[in-house]
Amino acid sequence: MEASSEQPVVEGQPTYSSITEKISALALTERTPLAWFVGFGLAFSLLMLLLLSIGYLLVQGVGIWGLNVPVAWGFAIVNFVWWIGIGHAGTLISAILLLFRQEWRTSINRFAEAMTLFAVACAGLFPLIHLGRPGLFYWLLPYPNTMGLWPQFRSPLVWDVFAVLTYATVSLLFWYVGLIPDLATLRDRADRLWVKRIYGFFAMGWRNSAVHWQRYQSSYFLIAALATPLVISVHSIVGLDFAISVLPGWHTTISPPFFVAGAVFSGFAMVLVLSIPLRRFYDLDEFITLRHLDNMAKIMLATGLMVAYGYLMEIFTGWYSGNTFEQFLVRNRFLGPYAILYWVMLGANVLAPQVLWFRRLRRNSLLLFVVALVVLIGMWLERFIIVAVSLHRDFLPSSWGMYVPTVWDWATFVGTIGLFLTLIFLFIRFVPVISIFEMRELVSEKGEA
Amino acid sequence: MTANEQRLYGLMAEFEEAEHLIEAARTAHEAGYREMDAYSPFPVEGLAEAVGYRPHYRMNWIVVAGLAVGAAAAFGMQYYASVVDYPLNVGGRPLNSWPAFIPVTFELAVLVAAFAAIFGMFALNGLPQPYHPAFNVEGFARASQDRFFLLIHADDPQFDPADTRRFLQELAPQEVNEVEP
Amino acid sequence: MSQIFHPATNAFAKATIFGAIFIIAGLALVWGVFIRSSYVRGMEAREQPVPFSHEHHVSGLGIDCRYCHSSVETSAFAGMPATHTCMTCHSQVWTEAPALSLVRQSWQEGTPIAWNRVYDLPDFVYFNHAVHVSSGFGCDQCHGRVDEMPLTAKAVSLTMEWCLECHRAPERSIRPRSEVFNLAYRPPADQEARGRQLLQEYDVPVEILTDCSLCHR
Amino acid sequence: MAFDIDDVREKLSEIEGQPLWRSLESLVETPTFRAWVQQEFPQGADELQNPLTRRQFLKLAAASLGLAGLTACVGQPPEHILPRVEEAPEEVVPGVPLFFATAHLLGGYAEGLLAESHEGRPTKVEGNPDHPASLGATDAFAQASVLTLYDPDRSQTVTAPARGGRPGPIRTWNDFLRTLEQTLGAQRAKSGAGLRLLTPTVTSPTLAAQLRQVLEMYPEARWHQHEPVNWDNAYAGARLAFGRPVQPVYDFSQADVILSLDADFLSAFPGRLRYTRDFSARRDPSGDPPSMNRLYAVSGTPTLTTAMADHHWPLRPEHVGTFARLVAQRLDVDVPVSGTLPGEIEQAVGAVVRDLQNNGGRSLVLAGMAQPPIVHALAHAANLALGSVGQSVRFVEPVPAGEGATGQTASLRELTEAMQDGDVDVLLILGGNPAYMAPAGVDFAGALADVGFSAHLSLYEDETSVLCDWHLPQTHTLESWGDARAYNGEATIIQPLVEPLYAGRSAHHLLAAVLQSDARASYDIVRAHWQEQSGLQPTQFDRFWRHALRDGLVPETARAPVDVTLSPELAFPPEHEADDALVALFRPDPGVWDGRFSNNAWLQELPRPFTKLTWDNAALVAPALAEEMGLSNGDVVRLRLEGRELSAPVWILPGQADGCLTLHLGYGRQRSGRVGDDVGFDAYRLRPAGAPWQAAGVQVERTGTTHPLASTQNHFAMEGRGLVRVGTLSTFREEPGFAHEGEGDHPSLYPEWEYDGYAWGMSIDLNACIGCNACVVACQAENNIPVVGREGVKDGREMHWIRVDGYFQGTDLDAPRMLHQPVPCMHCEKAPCEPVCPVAATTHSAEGLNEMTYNRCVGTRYCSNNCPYKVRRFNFFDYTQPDAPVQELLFNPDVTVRSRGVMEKCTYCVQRINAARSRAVQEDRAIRDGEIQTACQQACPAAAIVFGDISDPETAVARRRAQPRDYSLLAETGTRPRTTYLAKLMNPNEEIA
Repeated sequence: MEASSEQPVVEGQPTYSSITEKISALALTERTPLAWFVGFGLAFSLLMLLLLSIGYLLVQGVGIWGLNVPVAWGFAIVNFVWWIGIGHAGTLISAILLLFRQEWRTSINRFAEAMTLFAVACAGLFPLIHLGRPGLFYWLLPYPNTMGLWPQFRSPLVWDVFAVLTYATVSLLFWYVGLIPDLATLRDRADRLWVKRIYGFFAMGWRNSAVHWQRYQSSYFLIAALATPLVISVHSIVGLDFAISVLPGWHTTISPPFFVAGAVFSGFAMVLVLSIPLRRFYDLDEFITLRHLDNMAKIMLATGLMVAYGYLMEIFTGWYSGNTFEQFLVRNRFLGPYAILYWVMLGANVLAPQVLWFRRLRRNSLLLFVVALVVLIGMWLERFIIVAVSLHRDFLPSSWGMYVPTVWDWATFVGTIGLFLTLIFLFIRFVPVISIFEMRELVSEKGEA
Repeated sequence: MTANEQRLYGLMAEFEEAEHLIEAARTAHEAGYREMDAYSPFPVEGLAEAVGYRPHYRMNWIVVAGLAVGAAAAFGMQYYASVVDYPLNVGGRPLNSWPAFIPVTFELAVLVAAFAAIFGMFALNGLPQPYHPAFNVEGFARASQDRFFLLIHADDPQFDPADTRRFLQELAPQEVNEVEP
Repeated sequence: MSQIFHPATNAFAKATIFGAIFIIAGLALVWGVFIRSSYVRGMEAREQPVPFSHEHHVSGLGIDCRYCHSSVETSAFAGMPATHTCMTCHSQVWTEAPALSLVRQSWQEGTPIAWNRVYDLPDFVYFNHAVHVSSGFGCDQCHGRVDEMPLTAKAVSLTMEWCLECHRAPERSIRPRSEVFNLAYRPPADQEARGRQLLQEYDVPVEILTDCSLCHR
Repeated sequence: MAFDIDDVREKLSEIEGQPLWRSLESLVETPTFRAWVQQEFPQGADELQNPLTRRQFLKLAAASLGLAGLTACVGQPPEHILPRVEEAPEEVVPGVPLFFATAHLLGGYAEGLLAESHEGRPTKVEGNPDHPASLGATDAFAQASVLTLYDPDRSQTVTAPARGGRPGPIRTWNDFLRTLEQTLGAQRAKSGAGLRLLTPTVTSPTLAAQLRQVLEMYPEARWHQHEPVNWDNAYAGARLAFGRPVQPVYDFSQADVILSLDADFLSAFPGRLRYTRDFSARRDPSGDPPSMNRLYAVSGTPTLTTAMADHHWPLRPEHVGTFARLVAQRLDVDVPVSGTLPGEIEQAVGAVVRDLQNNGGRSLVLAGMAQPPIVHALAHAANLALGSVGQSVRFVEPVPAGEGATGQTASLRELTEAMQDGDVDVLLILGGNPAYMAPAGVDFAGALADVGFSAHLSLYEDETSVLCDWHLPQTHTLESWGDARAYNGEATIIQPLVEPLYAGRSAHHLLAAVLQSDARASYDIVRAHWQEQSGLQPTQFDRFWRHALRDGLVPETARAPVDVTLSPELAFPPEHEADDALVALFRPDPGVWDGRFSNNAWLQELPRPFTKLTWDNAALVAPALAEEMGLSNGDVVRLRLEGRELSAPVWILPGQADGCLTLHLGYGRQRSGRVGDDVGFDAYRLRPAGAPWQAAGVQVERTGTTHPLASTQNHFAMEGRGLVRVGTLSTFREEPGFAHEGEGDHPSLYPEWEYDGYAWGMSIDLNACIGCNACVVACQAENNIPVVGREGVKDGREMHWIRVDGYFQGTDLDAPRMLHQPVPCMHCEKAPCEPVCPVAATTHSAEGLNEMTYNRCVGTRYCSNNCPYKVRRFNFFDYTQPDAPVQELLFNPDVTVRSRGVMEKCTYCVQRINAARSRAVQEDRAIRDGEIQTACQQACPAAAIVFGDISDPETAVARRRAQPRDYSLLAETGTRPRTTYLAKLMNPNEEIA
């Protein structure tokens, strides 16, 4: 820790105005960089692909995917778990690190939270469209209806609905509250009246009153305190989706914590994948410093080790249980038809992060970027193995089958990446990507120091 | 004269440094001014106290209440649905499978509490308030950027346009402005 | 710096944000009432090709339900009278009545009369008249006072909610078998107690009455 | 059904020379028909008027609503009620089905049925408990017959293909009858010298009588019979042994030791249902002391019979002969033996014979249709030697009528030659499809060109029809009157349940026309025949007739046994040298038989025993051959035999005799219909007339191409999991509870749920089940289960609610033990599927049913994932949308037709439970044991499935579950299944290692 502590979280000699200047310029600038249009265009076309595949899905039915019996859950659920996992880094960074007073969170929490929101949006899409009768999704919500029926509250899927909705809402509120003072800044800096009006509308008439700051901070801390257990709970519940079942490979008590670790792991990977290009293109190196990358790398390393431990325990318990089905499952993962995926996953999630032991490598942003990408792929594979590979060979050999994704499976998955990036690009363009007022705070503290 | 007083909301002094503002606020408070407000581009330690704000724990209680209400409502709903309204034998599980009801209970508790925290804050701060006399002051825009302001309300018992202006001038601000209502 | 919002916006903004909850609740309430309304549930009288009046035939002429709905005691389907049944009388009376021309036509040409369905359950709901009749549940409990209807109308909403009212507490609505076809039956003061007796007597399998597979298969 | 189909037919007969219409859609032009459709199914009607647009619209609507999330708010379209005009017959109560005794025919033999009719439309058939060939059971073919009835591809009008090889223009019956009259006029002059009639096997007394009359009227005329799956060899064998073509009738209740010489008596013999029932009954060890029959089987290819055998030796055909000779020889039959068998089998023969002798008359030797006459003769001789004749087997005069019946291949060849020589002026083909089914040597199709006037009466306008001058639509057995004999000769009157849907008429009608008799209605003809037979006064006969119809049996029609003695000139020729040439075995397909069912989607999608193949036939090869040639499943090979060629995908089948290659008949059809066309390969093209069953010298070579085969099961090993539990009779005697070895008890953390009242449960006896698939189709017919097509099966989306799992067991890849396990929903008391459903669409009833509520299901599919038995089925697409509205008539009105995106599964036939309950409530009584039969139970010929109330120890099912062999599948998962199994027992001969 002290190794990095002499490393500043802000570089150079910025002043209140210079910071304000620089960050708000990204949103208020008149000239949108061409690169932005290119990136946005790409992302948007993928988004169109998503809409196309969803349209076709609604006309034809989930049969257009590679699903079958025994493998009745495929890409949809894999992607859901993957996205929701990614959606964990943001709130974790802002909430937990806030409570632990980790000042280095300041320059990354804003877009980490945004990233969370968008990932959760992508995730939330899948449980909806994977239904056989998507039009009836609202039957999962408790409301007085003419059928006199209720959701079945023992089902983890109902827990999911509440967990994901709560998580999405709280994250949004948290993000928004954090934004208010900066929106005020933009309101005050904008030249054109209608721009002022728009930011002003969302700023809710914030006027930086000392008393307001007081209450603002206590409320912000309280939400952080609420969000922290919430983050843990959400992916624990997603883990329970599987742990609750009787299926070998799903029915493991380790699932919830294991899923949380995996979530943070992939979440930080995604933050890195986004922040490294961001600081490069908008040269924000002075705010997002090597120290940030270094710390995030450390967290990845730590969570990566937890995930590795999870794999180890699955294998151990599989063997130790003495249960034929469990033992077969382990064998099938290593040697079955999908073995190659399992090996690749081990390489990506267990081996790749090991390079992060070395300080020099942790500070090589290009290498970090690559490792993060590899981890993202690895975590996706992990979810595929948990969902599909466990299903395809369970209790009765007579019903064993295979799962082969169709073009529509892929289109939908890639499409959500499009949705995600589209939102990210819009965010970068119109909202301060770094919390300006918190940076000012840092500067003032620095001044005192 | 009186007319003049009427159309005044208060006087606002502008400072460059947070420390300067704090001590200005303190002196004003010692000078007996009560109806004051200070503005800074970021939360400044001790500023609120300086203008005479006594911190209390109302926010916390609001949130605790939120938690309680959310949890009670959630568990109540689940119990009613699965035990009272339409008891169904689901996989031979007991009607009141309370362990299975915990996740939803927790989530709803957090949800309600979070809403309480935010709307509580808004309520106490009297937000949203898109229009505020302070915005009439030229240069107040910098309150959200790099400048610090001290406002003394016209309705402060001790307020007098001339004296108060003089008083503020003595605090050596960048400048002092009249705030129209 | 100049104001960008009019002072009035303050009040408006507060109202919308803190009033939102009441607005939402209100809308939900309205919707709840609306979908249960007789308008949505189609409870107004349906036009029929032949303006058949239960009021006239039942209270006027005192014809028993079973005369026309002959399989109500033996089958899931209560049975609709064949044109032949109409003609048993109407070959003698009202032989020229223009209102009955369709009946006569049907009789001559052998083409059925296409009545408009008034009680239309979804295809995934299986209702059995015979069981309800032999367990002591009266016609009017679902069909209302047909004997007072010039044109037949749906008397109840037929929502699942409504079905469950009886299926959850049959003792509140069961009646002696002898009273099943008495449309004017009034439950006794001690209905609850009497009802429990009858449930015993007709050994109605109370525990299965809220099983899904009882009506959905 | 109160609609006048005659008007429709009239309308049709007016349309002259209009381009051919194949489906009902084109009929909409006739207003009468539209009117009728309107009445019968209003939805169907507008469907009919613009089929495409409407479907498209619905889908798009569904999609947009799906987007809007409003699907539940859409009301239903307004409906009409159409009461009858005339008063209904008193037995007709709307909403209450009626049952009529009738019969289903296969190979001419009758299988007694009770056909269920809902407001006049037949929806389902059950076995007739009083019928000797059924005893209440049915087979897959009979169950699927209702689907054929409503097949929109059935020919719907008279056409005149004029040998064009293409469907012909529309004509009317009157056109045809007029032309027939003229042509026959010429024949009468030359006393019918040029007149030939060709029928499939005929057991119908009435039809036989009519044919005899025709032959009297035209002395020179000839009547030929042909079916590709015939018993020529058996009759020849009987001639050899006894000097006359008698026919064996077996009684397995009297057989303790059975030797099957490639005799698949459980699935290929006439009377197979009865044989199965008796055979399985003798395998029930619950007696004291436990006893069972013992079955030895030798065969070239696995059959349901070999799978039940306690000792099964896969043998090449000539080795089967040698085996038979060795057995006969040891039974002092004078027969030369030169061949030798593989060592251990040769030794076994001694033990087998001793076992047979020890049981004397209670033993039985039988030979299959594919075995040469000699083997049949040897079997007869052996039975005589054992004294089982008169006990476990008796002989009767051939049940089929006409001398052509006993030599069908010859009969067809004779006819074909006559046709080629131009001796045939008039050829009337009454059913069958000879142009397609004729063996390769016999060019019947070609010869049709040399016939002056040819007409073909058949259900479909098929390969034969289009080569004739006239095609005449035939009535389905559920559409017309008739009669037929069972395997033992007992006659059944066939009653129609519905007016002919199309312009179909019966063979009786056609022959009446030939005879120029005035009685043209099948009813009059059949009734007249039996009146004459009975020799009763009209008044007495009425009673006789009513009873015959009610019971589905005509009294005193069973064939009397005849005494048989070995004919003096019986001398067995020496064996000819066995070479190791590759042998092609031709067998009827377990699904489509000889091809007559190839347009029946239920049977096409029926997983074949052992291979679980659907929608295809394959060349079945032994693992050894596959290894040698480096073949794997789906590799296409080119087969050469006697200069003819055929490409076929292979399937590797353990238990197949090395050097044998099994080809199933009935595929590769060109004019079958939209279901059966171009499915599989046509084995007839390779089938030699000389050796129709087993032809040596077939060459196999790889083509390098592959043809993906759709199998419902991809893994046939149990992976050491105790799924099917097997023991031997001796271990069972010593340790009855063997099935529970190593099974801990599985306590539940949850409090027990109280079940007062009925507690429904099922028991499946693995010792009885022969894996015949009858239950699968019965379930499909009862529960409106859709088919998903070949692609669907390939994707693993088949919808069968009950499936028959097949496992191979044992170390010997070439002769493994083959096990069947029917798997319906287990209705677990601690059902894993229920707690995971977010909308309570699957729940438990107070009587312990695991209910599936389709209309509540949103389709998360979590339940299926969490089902250890994987018995849940999901509607991935809109499978239930019928191709043609007529198919809607088939739906069982008591079962919801499932929509897209919902889960479904076995319900224990809850509609039957509810029906029984409402009967009980109306009659103020409790539901009786056995009153509720599930569809699978009712169809099962082996009585392997029993259903009932397990809370009452007196019920059949409770007594079964009390047996020590009773075990739960995957008990370790703690699901507490309501469906349990009785462990399988083998009864091996200790003498044989």
